[in-house]
Amino acid sequence: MNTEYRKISLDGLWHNNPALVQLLGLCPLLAVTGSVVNAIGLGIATTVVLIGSNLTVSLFRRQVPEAVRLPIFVMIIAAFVTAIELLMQAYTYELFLILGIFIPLIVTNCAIMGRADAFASRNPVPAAVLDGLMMGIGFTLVLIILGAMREVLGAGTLFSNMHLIFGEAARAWKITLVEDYRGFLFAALPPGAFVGMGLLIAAKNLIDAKIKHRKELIKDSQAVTTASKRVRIT
Amino acid sequence: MTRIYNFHGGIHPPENKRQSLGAPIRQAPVPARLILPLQQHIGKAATPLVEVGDQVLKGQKIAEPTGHISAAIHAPSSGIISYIGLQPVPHASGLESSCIVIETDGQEQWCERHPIEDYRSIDKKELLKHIRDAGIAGLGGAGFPTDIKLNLGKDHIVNTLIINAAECEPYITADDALMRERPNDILTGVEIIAHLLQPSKILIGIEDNKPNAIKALRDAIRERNLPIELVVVPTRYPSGGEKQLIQLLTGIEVPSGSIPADVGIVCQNVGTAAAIYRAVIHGKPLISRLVTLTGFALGHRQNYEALIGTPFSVLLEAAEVDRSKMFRLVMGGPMMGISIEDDRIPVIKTTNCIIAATLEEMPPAPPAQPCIRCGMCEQVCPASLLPQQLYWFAKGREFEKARHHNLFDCIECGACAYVCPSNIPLVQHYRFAKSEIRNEEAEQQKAAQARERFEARQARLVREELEKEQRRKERAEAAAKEQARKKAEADATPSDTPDPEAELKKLKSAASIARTKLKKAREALKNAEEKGLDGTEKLKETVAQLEEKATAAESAWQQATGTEQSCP
Amino acid sequence: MEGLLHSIRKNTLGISLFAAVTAGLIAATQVITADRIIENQEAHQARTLYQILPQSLDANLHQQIIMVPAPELGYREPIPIFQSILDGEVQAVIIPVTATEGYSGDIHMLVGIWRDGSIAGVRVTGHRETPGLGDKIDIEKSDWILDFNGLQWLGEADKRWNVRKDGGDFDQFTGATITPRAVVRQVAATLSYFELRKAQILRPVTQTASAEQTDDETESFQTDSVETESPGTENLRTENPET
Amino acid sequence: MNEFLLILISTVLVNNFVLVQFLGLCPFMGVSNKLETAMGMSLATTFVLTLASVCSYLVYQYLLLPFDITWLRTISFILVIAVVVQFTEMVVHKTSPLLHKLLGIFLPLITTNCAVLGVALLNIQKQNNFVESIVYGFGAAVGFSMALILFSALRERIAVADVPVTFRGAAIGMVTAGLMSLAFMGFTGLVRV
Amino acid sequence: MSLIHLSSPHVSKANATDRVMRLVLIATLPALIALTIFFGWGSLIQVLLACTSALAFEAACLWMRKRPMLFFLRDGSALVTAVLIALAIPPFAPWWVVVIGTFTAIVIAKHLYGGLGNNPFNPAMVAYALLLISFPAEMTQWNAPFVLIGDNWSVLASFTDSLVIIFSSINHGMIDAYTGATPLEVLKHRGGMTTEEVWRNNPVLSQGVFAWYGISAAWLMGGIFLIYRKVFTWHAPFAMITTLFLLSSLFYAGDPSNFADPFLHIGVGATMMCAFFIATDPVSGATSNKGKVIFGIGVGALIYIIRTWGSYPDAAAFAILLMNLSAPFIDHYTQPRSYGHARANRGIGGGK
Amino acid sequence: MTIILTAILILLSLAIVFGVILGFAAVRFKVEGDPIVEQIDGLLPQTQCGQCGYPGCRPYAEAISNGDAINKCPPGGQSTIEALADLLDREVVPLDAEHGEEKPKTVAYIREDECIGCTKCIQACPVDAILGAAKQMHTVIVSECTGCDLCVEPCPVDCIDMIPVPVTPNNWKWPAPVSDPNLIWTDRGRGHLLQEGTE
Ligand SMILES: Cc1cc2nc3c(=O)[nH]c(=O)nc-3n(C[C@H](O)[C@H](O)[C@H](O)COP(=O)(O)O)c2cc1C
Ligand SMILES: Cc1cc2nc3c(=O)[nH]c(=O)nc-3n(C[C@H](O)[C@H](O)[C@H](O)COP(=O)(O)O)c2cc1C
Ligand SMILES: Cc1cc2nc3c(=O)[nH]c(=O)nc-3n(C[C@H](O)[C@H](O)[C@H](O)COP(=O)(O)O)c2cc1C
Ligand SMILES: Cc1cc2nc3c(=O)[nH]c(=O)nc-3n(C[C@H](O)[C@H](O)[C@H](O)CO)c2cc1C
Ligand code: SF4
Ligand code: SF4
Ligand code: SF4
Ligand code: SF4
Ligand code: FES
Repeated sequence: MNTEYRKISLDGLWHNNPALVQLLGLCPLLAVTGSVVNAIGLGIATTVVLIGSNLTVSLFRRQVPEAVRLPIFVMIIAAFVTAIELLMQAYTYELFLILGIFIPLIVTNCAIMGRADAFASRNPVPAAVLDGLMMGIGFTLVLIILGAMREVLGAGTLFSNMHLIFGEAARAWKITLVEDYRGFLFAALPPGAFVGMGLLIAAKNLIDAKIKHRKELIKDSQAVTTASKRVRIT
Repeated sequence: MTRIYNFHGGIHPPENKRQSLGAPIRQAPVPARLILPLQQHIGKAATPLVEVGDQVLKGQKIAEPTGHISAAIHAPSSGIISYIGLQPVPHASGLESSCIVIETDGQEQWCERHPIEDYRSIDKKELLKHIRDAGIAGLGGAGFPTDIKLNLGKDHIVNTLIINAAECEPYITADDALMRERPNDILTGVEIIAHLLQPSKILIGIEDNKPNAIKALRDAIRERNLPIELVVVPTRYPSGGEKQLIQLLTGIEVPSGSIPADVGIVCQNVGTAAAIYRAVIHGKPLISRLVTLTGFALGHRQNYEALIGTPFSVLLEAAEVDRSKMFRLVMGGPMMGISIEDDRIPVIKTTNCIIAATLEEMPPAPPAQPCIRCGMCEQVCPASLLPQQLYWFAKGREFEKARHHNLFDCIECGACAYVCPSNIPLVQHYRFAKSEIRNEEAEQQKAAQARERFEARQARLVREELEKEQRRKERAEAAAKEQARKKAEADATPSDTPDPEAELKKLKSAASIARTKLKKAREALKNAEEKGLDGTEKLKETVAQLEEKATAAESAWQQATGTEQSCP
Repeated sequence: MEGLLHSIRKNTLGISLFAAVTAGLIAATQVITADRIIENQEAHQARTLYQILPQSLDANLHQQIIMVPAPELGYREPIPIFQSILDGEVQAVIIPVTATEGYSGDIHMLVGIWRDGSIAGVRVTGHRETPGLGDKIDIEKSDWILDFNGLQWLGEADKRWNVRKDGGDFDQFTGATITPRAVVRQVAATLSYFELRKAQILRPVTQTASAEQTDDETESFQTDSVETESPGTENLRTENPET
Repeated sequence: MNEFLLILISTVLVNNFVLVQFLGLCPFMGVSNKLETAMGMSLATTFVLTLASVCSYLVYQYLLLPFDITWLRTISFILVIAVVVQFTEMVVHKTSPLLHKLLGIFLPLITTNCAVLGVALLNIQKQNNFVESIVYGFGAAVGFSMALILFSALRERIAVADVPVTFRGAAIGMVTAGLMSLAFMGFTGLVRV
Repeated sequence: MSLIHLSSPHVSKANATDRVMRLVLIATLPALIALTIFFGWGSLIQVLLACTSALAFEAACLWMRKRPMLFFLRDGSALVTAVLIALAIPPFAPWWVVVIGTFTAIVIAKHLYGGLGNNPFNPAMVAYALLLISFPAEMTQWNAPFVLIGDNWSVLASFTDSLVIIFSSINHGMIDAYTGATPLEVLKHRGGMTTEEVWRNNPVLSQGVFAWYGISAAWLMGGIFLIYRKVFTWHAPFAMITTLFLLSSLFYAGDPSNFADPFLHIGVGATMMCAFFIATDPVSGATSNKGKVIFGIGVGALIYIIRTWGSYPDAAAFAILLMNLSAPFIDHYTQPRSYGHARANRGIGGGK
Repeated sequence: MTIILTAILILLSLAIVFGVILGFAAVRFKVEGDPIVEQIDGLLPQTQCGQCGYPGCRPYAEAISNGDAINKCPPGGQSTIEALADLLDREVVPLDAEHGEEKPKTVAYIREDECIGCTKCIQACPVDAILGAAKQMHTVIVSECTGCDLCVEPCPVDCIDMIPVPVTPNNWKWPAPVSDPNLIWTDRGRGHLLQEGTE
């Protein structure tokens, strides 16, 4: 049981990361990662919706008739999204304006649909909720990293405008890395979002390859010992 | 004068022909051993008619065609069959293949020949059979059995006969020499072919770099006043390719996947024509051919008339090879020939040239650079393909796409690889892709076949199961009836015949119980032996007993089931 | 037929159950948040206005709108002008205008003018100028726009209202003259328009509401003119080309 | 007419849905490995996008606006889209195996495609009228299709290129999309807004 | 005895990719000379800088990808890319512009795709476009040709001063005095004047345009040399120039006061360079001859459209990139008719 | 409160309409059969060896269409995996070593003098590639044998060998010109040549 949860967590965070591996939820991922604050805002919203929809779908997974499965899932998700949208309008209005159309679009954020259909509709509630949480965190982390990359390169700052989420006190969190930075605009523009994401995926591939390589080294050393054993027997 | 058309692409590699044209055709020595591969032609390998130890005469048929597309093989000289089996053959793979080896006796004793003095007077079928019996396969390239090309049947109407005298590949001069020295052989051969095919037009296509051959042929045609047109085409490789020559001379393109005969054209090499002449008029089967020996590692570069089956080494010696200088040995031309690793391999019907090249002459290609898609290959491709795309797909194993780009229309002429500035071995990529595709197709066919057989078997098993069930039911019914009857009888005379079905089951379970027991005991024994425990003796005894029991039970059961168990 | 009815019943029941629940959920959230949202919206729309004229001056600025015809600025329809009113007298106005000669499109601006005709402040609310080049007119990117503060227009002869390159007082940006030129010219034009229509513009909205702003005009204002778009309030939202 | 042309140019080139507005990226990355499937997807998307524009416009104008419940727009749009898509899929599957082979497997995928809901929402945001909505939806779909088809042809070529191992697959796909997006920046300003 | 086993053909024409690249480099010389004559030493310095950094990046990539370094460095493709970038950017752009440019071209546009021959986009143009959107200020500062800046030209004409301008970041403003709009920009933002008035009043056009014509002529010379040496065929350049000429003639004939005349379109800006050196890049272009014609037409049309209605006065880079990304698709529909086929294979094949 | 009710009612009515439509469609447009299984089955080598863990290729094909991994068929090897990935638009993965590894093609060969004619191999062979009757010598029809080696184990006297299919000039394949990332000789022959040539 424990290992299963571990696996779900690792899957969400790394092995089956919705953004890096499944390539889902790309639109908001690329569109709103101009800065860290946008990334965090959208990440949180997405995670909340993921957890909520996974929970609901998992709860009712046996009651849903097959022909209307998709519409019902979509409705559940849309309900959560609209609720979040309204709450954001009420409490973080500026952020809502920046994220704009991508808040309602969380509904079609493929990651959420995908998880609801592929995981929550086949698994019990605790697993589904954990899956939602972990997928959400995995997604949010990628958002934040990409947002940080683009903010640093594009504007030379980090954590600017954090007050949009965390209140006025957070205004001071802004770090200006380079004074008088001219701005590498490529990073801030759409092409930069794509290329940055490409680099992130490549980085993950690289790390995976390194891990695999190390594992194989270990395996190889073991294999050598067994082989030598065999030699001694014959 | 016939108009000369054009074909796309083509190249002008250095010709290197002059070297081998200095001297007239020379007779090659008769070697001590003649090696005759059973497959020297396209189609099925021939079937041997002789056995080891047999004495054969020159010209004697020693292997006959297998099936329709195949060609006979004759002993090129008299001697004794010393071996039938695998020998190195001229093939791109460098693999060995079945051959007949003749130990020659130097007698050159001919078998009985059947010349046809007046071929016009005999039946065409007869004439064709004669040609088939002479084992003639195309001498110009692929070695396609000639009689099939000449026997087109009703569905093909031939209006043009093209004699391929282009000899476009560098170095090769075998056809050139033949035309200079024996133009009349060729023309008679052409007449025979024309008699068989009845074309409305006969064209000889020859490149303009062979002035002497052109003159010799032209004179001979004029002398004999034949309705043959000699068309001189510009020198450009590969104008001698069948499809290219047809396009040059007639402007017609042979549709992809069809043969020239489908558009009313038959194309034969001049050498083939001469071979037909000899077979028909002199009754000599195809046992020798002209081979150009050239390359700077040779002392004498000239054309030899060599017996089929002569090992290359014999010819090379005759041409005074300097082996220390010889770097590459090529059979065929420099553009399409195959390289030979082992000089013991023999001359076959399609061996038109042997190049013993030095390192300077044919240096190794520099390492390949990446394709820059410069398009030079495309400009020279005679088939109007996109070689760079084909290469790209072949390299990436995108065979379906390669196919869509007409990979199979590539004639492997090598023009693209010749011009490629990045020195990419393009043709090898295409050959690889082609053989992969063919292999895949074969495998798919095999898979389909296997599926069919598997499904048939499944169906059969189901059917058998049903039948068995049916039979059992019948038997049970019969037994029930029997029982009823017996019961009725038993009322009169009580008896205790056991129920056969139940008996069978019992036996079966007894057998299997015995088997399991035996297995367990064996395991225990093994275990005990391994660990060196006490009491192995006793265990062994038990096992022996059990073994007996098991076999008894097994055989009892086998007997009982008996008939049903036997094979399907 | 039986199966069909069953299927319809089952599916309809399922989907409508969920529809009811989800609709309820959303509606409840909506009811709870509605007031706050409206508040936020209003505050946001007024924010740029109050950057130019502080809220302390007149907290109702964003609601006091007077419609004034502006053919001088190229508009066929009257444009809305915000008035800051103190003691029944208009102290300052904010005029939304659009500069059409930008490098890659229209530049929407708010021009705040004191009663005496000097500039209270200028803000760009929407533009598509090249990031890194022309976008320095945006307060977020550079303080250049503050150069206008306090300046006055002294009539056609006033040469200061030009970029340096054209002999004026305003800096052009390195490599981009067209954008600042467009902004400067439009602000100047707005000032001249203000001088021309001072009387109309400075009449407090409460008095004029019945007099000038007929219902007809509001209607026609809503159906946008085709030639030049009226700078409606929706333009106040910054269209930041980067997001 | 001119104005529709402008909408088309704007949605197809200048504000290309995928490359500039970031909508519909998942199918853009996911279904672009083969040109053939990309074409199927394009057809299906064009159909659904146009239809979704129409349906959502109707729902919005005749249901949500009159009852003043515009905040239900997300859920009602997505519901309409999901149902339309699923219904189309079922009908096509049954009636035209050929068409289903062409579009079938893509139709369900489209529900979870930002472009569809995006087009519905943007139509409202832009206050497009009925015809404009259709043109806008169609233009968006054409823009999507164009990007997808060109991209998949490119990817087919890249698939056999000697790409470093770490970049094979999605990573180089993203970089390529980035360079495509860079190229599309050339259209900036073509339609002045 | 053992002889080597090889597949045919056994001979090949002695020509190499490095030779092709060398020819292209030689063909850029006239343009380099013309640029130096009209605009000062800047271009030469940029070329040297670009070549050095391109070779360094190429070597680094090869090292990381564990490829033989000398072998690939020798092929000269990095130099071609570098020279083209250097000649496309403003002659006095700061040094880091060209370094970032070569990095983009060599690392991102070329080696991420597998190096020479594998890149779908033209590396030089990727670099140019990226620089243009990232550093519009630096990338739009073309100094005016000498004819226009009179006395000041002694500063730009001095080699050391040129070095200072390029390598010191501080006195970047210094060059402001010498910059001026290019003819295409002048015509585009003419502020209500008709084309004719601009021609008369703006010195960039009335006097300076000959500098640009001269440079175009130099590119044309190089291009003709390459066609003569059979480095590429006439299809793409011809199609591109013809399309641009026809389109601009059409609009100019319709409304001469609002549209630039056709000779200006082909005579200034990057048209000639684009036609002969960029649109002909074999790697990123279309494959067949027909494809190349379509490619050229596309580039020409896009250049005209973007120049006339878009935001970028010189559109060559974007037009090329846009056609680059269409090239594989074009290839699908322009396969030549092969021998023995009634029709050419069109459209998507394979996969079926 | 009314607004909540309106919302619920509106959405409910929409939902009912849609529910009816979909419920109707679910029955009216029901489709049976799954052509994808046929396609998958067509790609599998039909060796019927069961190494994939399913009793034959078709069951495995069905399993794949239900989401099972595509890398479980050793006889098909990498090329089959690629073809399946292509068909199903999945990612190419290496062969699952758990199910065996790709081996060169083999055929069964029965050492006829040792064969006791027990017919066990006949029962085991999924494609009926073995000829023979009870108590008689058995032979393999080479052209039909798929090389699945299912007949090897049942043989009580171990007289069946799996021998590699011999390479002859007729079934020989041109090798791919190799391109070693370090060496640039893209043609194996040429590389070989240069090494020797320089000696
Ligand atoms: C009736 C007829 C059938 C033929 N069938 C074949 C055939 O099946 N395969 C083949 O390679 N050549 C066949 N050919 C011969 C070809 O057309 C061609 O002449 C031969 O392959 C040699 O061509 P090459 O040396 O240019 O390769 C046939 C010719 C005729 C007249
Ligand atoms: C590229 C290429 C070049 C060829 N060159 C010649 C040639 O020069 N002379 C020739 O007789 N056959 C040449 N052939 C073979 C011909 O295509 C064809 O097979 C032959 O003429 C058929 O005649 P045959 O059956 O009598 O051999 C060439 C084939 C190819 C593919
Ligand atoms: C890609 C690009 C973007 C540009 N963006 C702007 C801009 O946003 N604002 C602007 O005024 N000029 C812009 N320009 C125009 C040039 O910088 C132009 O040379 C300059 O504005 C006028 O030249 P001047 O400063 O020498 O008068 C742009 C030019 C290019 C090539
Ligand atoms: C005729 C010709 C034109 C070329 N044009 C370019 C070019 O525009 N940009 C470039 O980066 N490389 C160019 N190259 C060089 C080479 O193709 C380029 O480095 C590859 O695109 C890198 O893979 C050219 C090469 C040739 C032969
Ligand atoms: S000639 Fe060589 S380098 Fe040029 S396109 Fe053809 S294969 Fe590529
Ligand atoms: S080998 Fe094939 S592709 Fe190359 S030129 Fe000859 S026919 Fe064309
Ligand atoms: S492993 Fe492959 S060949 Fe064997 S049964 Fe399974 S699918 Fe068929
Ligand atoms: S003979 Fe043996 S190896 Fe061949 S198919 Fe039959 S069972 Fe398989
Ligand atoms: S998130 Fe937009 S399509 Fe997937």
